[in-house]
Amino acid sequence: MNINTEQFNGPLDLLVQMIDDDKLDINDVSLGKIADQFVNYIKNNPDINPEEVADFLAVAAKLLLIKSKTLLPYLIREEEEEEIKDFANQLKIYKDFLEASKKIEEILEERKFMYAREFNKKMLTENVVFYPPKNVNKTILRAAFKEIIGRLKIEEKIEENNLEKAVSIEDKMLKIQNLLKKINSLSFNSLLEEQITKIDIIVSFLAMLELMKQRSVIVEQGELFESIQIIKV
Amino acid sequence: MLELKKQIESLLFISGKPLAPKKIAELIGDKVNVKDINKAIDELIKDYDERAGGIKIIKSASQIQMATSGENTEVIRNFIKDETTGELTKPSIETLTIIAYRGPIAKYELERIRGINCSLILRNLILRGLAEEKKDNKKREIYYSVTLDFLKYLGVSRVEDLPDYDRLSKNKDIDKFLAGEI
Amino acid sequence: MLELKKQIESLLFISGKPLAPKKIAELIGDKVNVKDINKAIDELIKDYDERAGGIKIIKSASQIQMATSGENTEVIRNFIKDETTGELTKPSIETLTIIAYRGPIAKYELERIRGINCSLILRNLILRGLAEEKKDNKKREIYYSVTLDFLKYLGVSRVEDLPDYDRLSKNKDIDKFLAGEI
Repeated sequence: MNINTEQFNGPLDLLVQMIDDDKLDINDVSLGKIADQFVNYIKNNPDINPEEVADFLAVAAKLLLIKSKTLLPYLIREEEEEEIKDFANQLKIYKDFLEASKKIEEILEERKFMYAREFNKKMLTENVVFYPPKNVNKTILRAAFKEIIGRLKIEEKIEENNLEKAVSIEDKMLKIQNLLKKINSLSFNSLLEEQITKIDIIVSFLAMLELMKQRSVIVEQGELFESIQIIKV
Repeated sequence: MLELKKQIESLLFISGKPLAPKKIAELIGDKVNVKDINKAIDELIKDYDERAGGIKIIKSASQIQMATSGENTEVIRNFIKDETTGELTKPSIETLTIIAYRGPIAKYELERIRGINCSLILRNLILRGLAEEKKDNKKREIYYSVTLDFLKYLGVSRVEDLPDYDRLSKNKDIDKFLAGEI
Repeated sequence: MLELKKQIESLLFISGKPLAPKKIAELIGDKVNVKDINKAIDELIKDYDERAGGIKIIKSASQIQMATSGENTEVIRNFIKDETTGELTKPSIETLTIIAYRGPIAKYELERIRGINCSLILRNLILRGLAEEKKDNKKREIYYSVTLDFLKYLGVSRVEDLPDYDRLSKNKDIDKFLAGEI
């Protein structure tokens, strides 16, 4: 598998490429098959844009759900069945637009630009004109400028918050391993941050799966929907 | 030619800039209503398409403008010394494609199709004047459309002239999907 | 329509000012001669006369030009009046403010601060005589400043006399923002 981050654009694009490369159709079975490949890709590409990590993880979670359906069909509830159908559908629609965007790209490459006339003051007025607006004075200008500065500061804060939210699978794995140095087992819920987000749950889950695969931990769950215990090997 | 069409043609020529049908109605005055203006605009666009000359009238969701046809790009480029390459990144083209075929489209709908957060890219496209936003006060939602500048890059008078437009824009499966019914 | 006629039509529209047939021949290139150009021009003039629309092509002894037909002068007057008089919208005031406190400022800087394409606002501010553009040939960039007329109208003789000029114009947040650090 040889996909370069420059060559795709978001998780669905990556997924469509993987499906195309493996010459699969878009359906449950092929999506389940591709789940591991997709998760591996996220893990091995720490340079995925931090703002997009959440979207990649959401897709990974859906693929894992689909995979678990192919393995353990009786565990899948009706809503999840819907979610899977919805996702395959989304992917097909996305693919339609991806194909349309390739045609648009070709049209752009033909460079058949149209041009409007550039602004030409002389065409509209022959004389030198000055038409001051009644609703502007020094005080208003100062107030407007202050408002603009204030707005820039707010934007700065929002962008900082976005970055804070991005948590990586690697960090979560490390957190689990560190905790297990002190104790022999811990509950899955204790991994989650104070403010539980969907992304945090997905990342923690993927980190746990990865450690299972590396045989660093085993995982126990009494019954469906009961708390999951992570145990040091 | 009808008086109304003549007046619109004059305005488009002299202003050189995009004009909204409502603005045109105001400028013509005489109790003319926007519906008549829109009808006259559509006829004008048809006239220009049939003539297939060196000038076209292009139309976006909100405005119309007069521009040179896409066939004479080289001559005009030399004349105005334009060096635009019109190069856009893949994510920009993908986003603009969806907005062109499905506009006016809400951000959440766009994100449903692309499966990715689109705030940043939308901000960038608006900054570059390739997409525009319009607030729908009833639905309390912002809707995005492509601009005249993007159509000029494509050399297309309106989105309806894009390949496969009908199939992608009036698709019941996509409608249902975006409405969350699937 | 003949290729040559189309090209001439595009050029007349885009230039908006009179062009000599010889100049047109140069712009089109391709070994086209002035005689062919003149013939195509005559045909174009005939087409436009027959359409009797809102645009016509006028020919003087040495040059030709595209212009609005004489009947619509009132609509054109309304347009110019609408563009030049009346109050400024909030986006226009913001743009003018940034030019006043941060000028001379390049268009891309202005657009980054405002987060929106400013072409149309800028041309309106220039048309009203409130702002002016100056080309920096070294940087190949156009810079915008407020006009002396506008400063006088505000009651100051230079931008430095605007209220809080030092503190506001040298605001670090804006510098950081423009440097891409935010």
